[in-house]
Amino acid sequence: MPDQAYTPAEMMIVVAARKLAGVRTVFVGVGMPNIACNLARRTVAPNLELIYESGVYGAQPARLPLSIGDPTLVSGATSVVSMADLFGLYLQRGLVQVALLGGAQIDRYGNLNTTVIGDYAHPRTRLPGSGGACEIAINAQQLFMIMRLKRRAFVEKLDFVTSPGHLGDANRRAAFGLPGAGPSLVITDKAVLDFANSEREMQVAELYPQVTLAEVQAETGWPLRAAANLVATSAPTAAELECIRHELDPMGLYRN
Amino acid sequence: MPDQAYTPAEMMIVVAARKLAGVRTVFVGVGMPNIACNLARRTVAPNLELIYESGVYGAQPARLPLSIGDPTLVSGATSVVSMADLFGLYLQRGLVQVALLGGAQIDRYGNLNTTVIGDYAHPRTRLPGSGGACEIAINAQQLFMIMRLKRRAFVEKLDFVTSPGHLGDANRRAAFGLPGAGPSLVITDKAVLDFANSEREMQVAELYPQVTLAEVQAETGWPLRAAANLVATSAPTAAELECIRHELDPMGLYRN
Amino acid sequence: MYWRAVKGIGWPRQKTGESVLSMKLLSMHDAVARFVPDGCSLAIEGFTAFICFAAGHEIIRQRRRDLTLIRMTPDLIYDQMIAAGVARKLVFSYLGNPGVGSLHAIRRAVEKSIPQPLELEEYSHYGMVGRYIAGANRMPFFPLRSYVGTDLPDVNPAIRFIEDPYGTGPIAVVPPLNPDVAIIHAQRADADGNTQLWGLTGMQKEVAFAAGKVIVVVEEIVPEEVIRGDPNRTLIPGLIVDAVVHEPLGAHPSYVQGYYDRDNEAYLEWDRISQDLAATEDWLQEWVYAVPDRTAYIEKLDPGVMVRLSPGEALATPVNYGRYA
Amino acid sequence: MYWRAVKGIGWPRQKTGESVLSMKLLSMHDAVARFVPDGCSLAIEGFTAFICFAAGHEIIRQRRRDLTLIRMTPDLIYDQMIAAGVARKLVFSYLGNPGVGSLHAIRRAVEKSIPQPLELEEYSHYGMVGRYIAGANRMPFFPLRSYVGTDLPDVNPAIRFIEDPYGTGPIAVVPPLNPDVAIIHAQRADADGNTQLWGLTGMQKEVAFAAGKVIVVVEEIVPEEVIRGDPNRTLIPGLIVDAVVHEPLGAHPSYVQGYYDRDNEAYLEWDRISQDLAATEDWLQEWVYAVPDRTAYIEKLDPGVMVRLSPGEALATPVNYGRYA
Repeated sequence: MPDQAYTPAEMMIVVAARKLAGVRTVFVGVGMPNIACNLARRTVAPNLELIYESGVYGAQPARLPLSIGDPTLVSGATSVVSMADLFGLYLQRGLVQVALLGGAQIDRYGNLNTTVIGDYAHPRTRLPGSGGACEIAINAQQLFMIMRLKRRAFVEKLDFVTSPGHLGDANRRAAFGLPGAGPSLVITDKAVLDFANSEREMQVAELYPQVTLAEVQAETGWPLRAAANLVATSAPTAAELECIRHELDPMGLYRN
Repeated sequence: MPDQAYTPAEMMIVVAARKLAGVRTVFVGVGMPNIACNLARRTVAPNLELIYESGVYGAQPARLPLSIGDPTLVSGATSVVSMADLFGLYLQRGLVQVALLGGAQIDRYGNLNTTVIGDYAHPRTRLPGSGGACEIAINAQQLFMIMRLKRRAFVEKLDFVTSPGHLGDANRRAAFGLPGAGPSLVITDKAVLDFANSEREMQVAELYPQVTLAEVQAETGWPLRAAANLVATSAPTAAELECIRHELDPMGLYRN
Repeated sequence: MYWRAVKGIGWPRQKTGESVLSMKLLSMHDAVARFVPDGCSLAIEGFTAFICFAAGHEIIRQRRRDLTLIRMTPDLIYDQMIAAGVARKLVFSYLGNPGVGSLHAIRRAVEKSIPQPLELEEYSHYGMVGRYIAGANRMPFFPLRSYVGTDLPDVNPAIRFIEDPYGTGPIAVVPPLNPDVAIIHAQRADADGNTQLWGLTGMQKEVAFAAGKVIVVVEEIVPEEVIRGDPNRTLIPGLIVDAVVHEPLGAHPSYVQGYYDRDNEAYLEWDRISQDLAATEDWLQEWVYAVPDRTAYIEKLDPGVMVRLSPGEALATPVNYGRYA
Repeated sequence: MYWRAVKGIGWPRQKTGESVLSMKLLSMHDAVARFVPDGCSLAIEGFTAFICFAAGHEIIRQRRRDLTLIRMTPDLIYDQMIAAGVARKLVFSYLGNPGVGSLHAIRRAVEKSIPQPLELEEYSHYGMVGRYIAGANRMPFFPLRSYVGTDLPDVNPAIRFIEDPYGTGPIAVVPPLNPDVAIIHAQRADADGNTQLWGLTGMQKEVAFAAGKVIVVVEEIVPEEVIRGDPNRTLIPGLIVDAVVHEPLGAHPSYVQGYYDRDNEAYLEWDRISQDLAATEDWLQEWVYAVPDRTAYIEKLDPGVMVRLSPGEALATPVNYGRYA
């Protein structure tokens, strides 16, 4: 039996890793996405190549990187390139199959805000800004969003659109000529949401153990649909948790 | 006394080298320009950095290179870069002070043809084409042309304009927004020509020993002006010839 | 021959035979005094690594004012400089304490105009990279597949769209960026500034070629033959370098590939200190104003830190260039 | 560990432990048969060095037809291929036998339609580089300061001018170039095609990323750890590589940095032979059609040539990446 005493963060890591099954190239950030990708490489995606916006292709970090500039990402990597090449030859060229993104706010079409809360000129909270997110959202073949489900994050209307999701219309990405297919999954601490309907509007696709649809709706700022084939996500296996706790997160950063 | 038994090619090499006095960066080709630049570095321009379009900055060739792709240009160079960077970061960026060019045809404004003799679609002679010459002529701070004076080369009208000189008008380069100042010297086997007049039209600036203005005019396809301060070029010194013959051209490729 | 940082306390400066002959070899004090005037635009670059804190601290000490600070990831270095009041404007693409959280001093300036207002001009990462590329290559603009469907062009009029002349539709463009001054930290250079960098080369080459003046700060000054012994690694030629500063450990607390690791305690500590205005001032007083130079800063660090930050050895696989004489 | 070409007669193939496991490791015959169909557009690149004659000869042997040949400097390799009748079109920027003179077979095709007409599409060097850059980066076009005041745009409608949206006036642009197939010769790769190249890196990286299919041809197949031991030198990732061909001396008579020198006699000899149609046919018969593969070609060469072309040893200055575990 799997160890039931897993944390929401561990569940998010496990789910993200499983969704990378069979994927070859993933654009990684630090923190949870980094652990998820390394877990996937040890389980469901042995040929997964980790790509970091700092210029690293095929990283094999020997430890948990402190930032995307960590030298452990460089030592032993397949290739290290300039940022011009990373963003041009890899991302814009279309070689990134999946990119993992997060944000302070997301709307029902998967559009993201990482710029400001409040007015741009006089922000209540100044957020980090785009970083690479804007072009990642446009050029990666598909996007997985990883965000904790909170009402202040899953909002009816963004304060600022930093990175395009489905833009409020199933066909708008194509009409605007955006190369990537946009968001396909939102992996939260309560449920997995997808956009598998003709409007490309976020819907509940999977519920985690012991979570109800009402709990998910309670943390979402718009009336949330549920997929016709709503399924239950299985809890982390002992093997998955073992790998996270002993290999990938030995400091236990995601155990609380 | 200098050794009078020098060849026209040696004279051209010596004159080109002298004109590089004090220059820091030069865009070099193989053959005569290569020997001229290496002679300059050993005489009047000790800090001269040799730049090759193949991607080499600060070459110190240990032998006479066979082509601009010769590995002797790489071994011991200061920096070797992609052609994107050589043409972008060095040439277009404006870091090349002098470039040496040649061609099959040149007109009175220093425009060059290296593409075809005859009609483009049905050429009598298919020449090599631009190579880097077109952007070199546009972006280098100034150009030295190195060409033997022949009536079939110094023509009234080019069969094809491959690389812009002064374009037939003293102000046209500036009007067209060309960054470089264009041709400043034409170094031939009989005379040095320059463009130091308000029309930027080629004129005889220096006559080599034993050469008359009439001989120069005889090999030029338009009525040639002479500079008001026409001077006589001094013959190669013994030291210059010694350096060419023993160090730079030990095979004697330019002794006939 | 193999040059590398001497591991241990103090990271002593290497003897540099020819260095006394070079007019470019300057102390950090003199390099900043000569090339970083009040009001200039300045890029201290290196993407979350190779961050030249030594230069940033010297600029604070010399009390520069009204700078336009340019950097893709402002990181702690610009948070400290902005806390000290050197800047009037920030050009950037990501504001964060990498792997830790917010940059509190910059947020204080933006949200509350403390110590003074800070004008922002923001792009995405590829937009900033593209601006540096255009600046470095004297291109009039850089086209990139970004910004479509976002609010960024609304708040930054420099981001525009043009029609592809070959008929594929509109494409975003950004203008060239040519900082007055660039400061680049690297592993090694010769006395003329021919500079080699490995690991995350980021956009350092482009920034150097884009800038009006270039200061390179290196862990080691090496003989010219070392540079010529691997010309493919020379990213910045001395031709475009105005000053070479030999400042071992000059990027502490950030990383330098093969030389030292990030001092993560410093990143976590700044997160705590910078949330409090008085504590921030005290920190600047203790670690910047009261410290005359980088040598004194390093002597002030816990000696145990240096040992902890030393990486193991992993030499690059050799290659043969061949002699061809 | 240090891998390099074994010097001496025959340049024996290195034992490659993992190579049998890789589905990408192919003979030149099979790589050409599988990835270079009649009518495709093909770029065999490497600027006057790293020229993969082994691939060109195999394409002649397999009697490919109607190819669009793309190469900045067509060199002897395309002169031989065009003499053999494989091409209907040539995209280029400089036609020459480097350091020697004309390419007589190409001139014969252009001036006299022998053995058949050859369509030309020509650019300058930077125009070709820009086309590869745009193709590799999925940019809709590449802007460059060239072509103003020349006749080139008149004979090539793909060269256009657009207005800078920031007001500096018109600028030339060229469209992306995406060859169906690229063939790149390099020093070493692992069995998955992660490829390292040093010396004149030219435009090889851009061509590989721009192409639909990529064949890398290398002097040595090395274990993956060799590649990971110096990641800054990996220009082409296995991710975009479709076939890896182990073909020592595959670039003869051109150069491979650190492995062999140019065989200049071959360049001079071709200048003489190629001026005569019958002599050209005889040469192709003797050195291409009658030779089953590269191994046989090398065995046919004068053994003394190999010794003459070996460069001396000049190892790159070492660098430390650090272990960071």
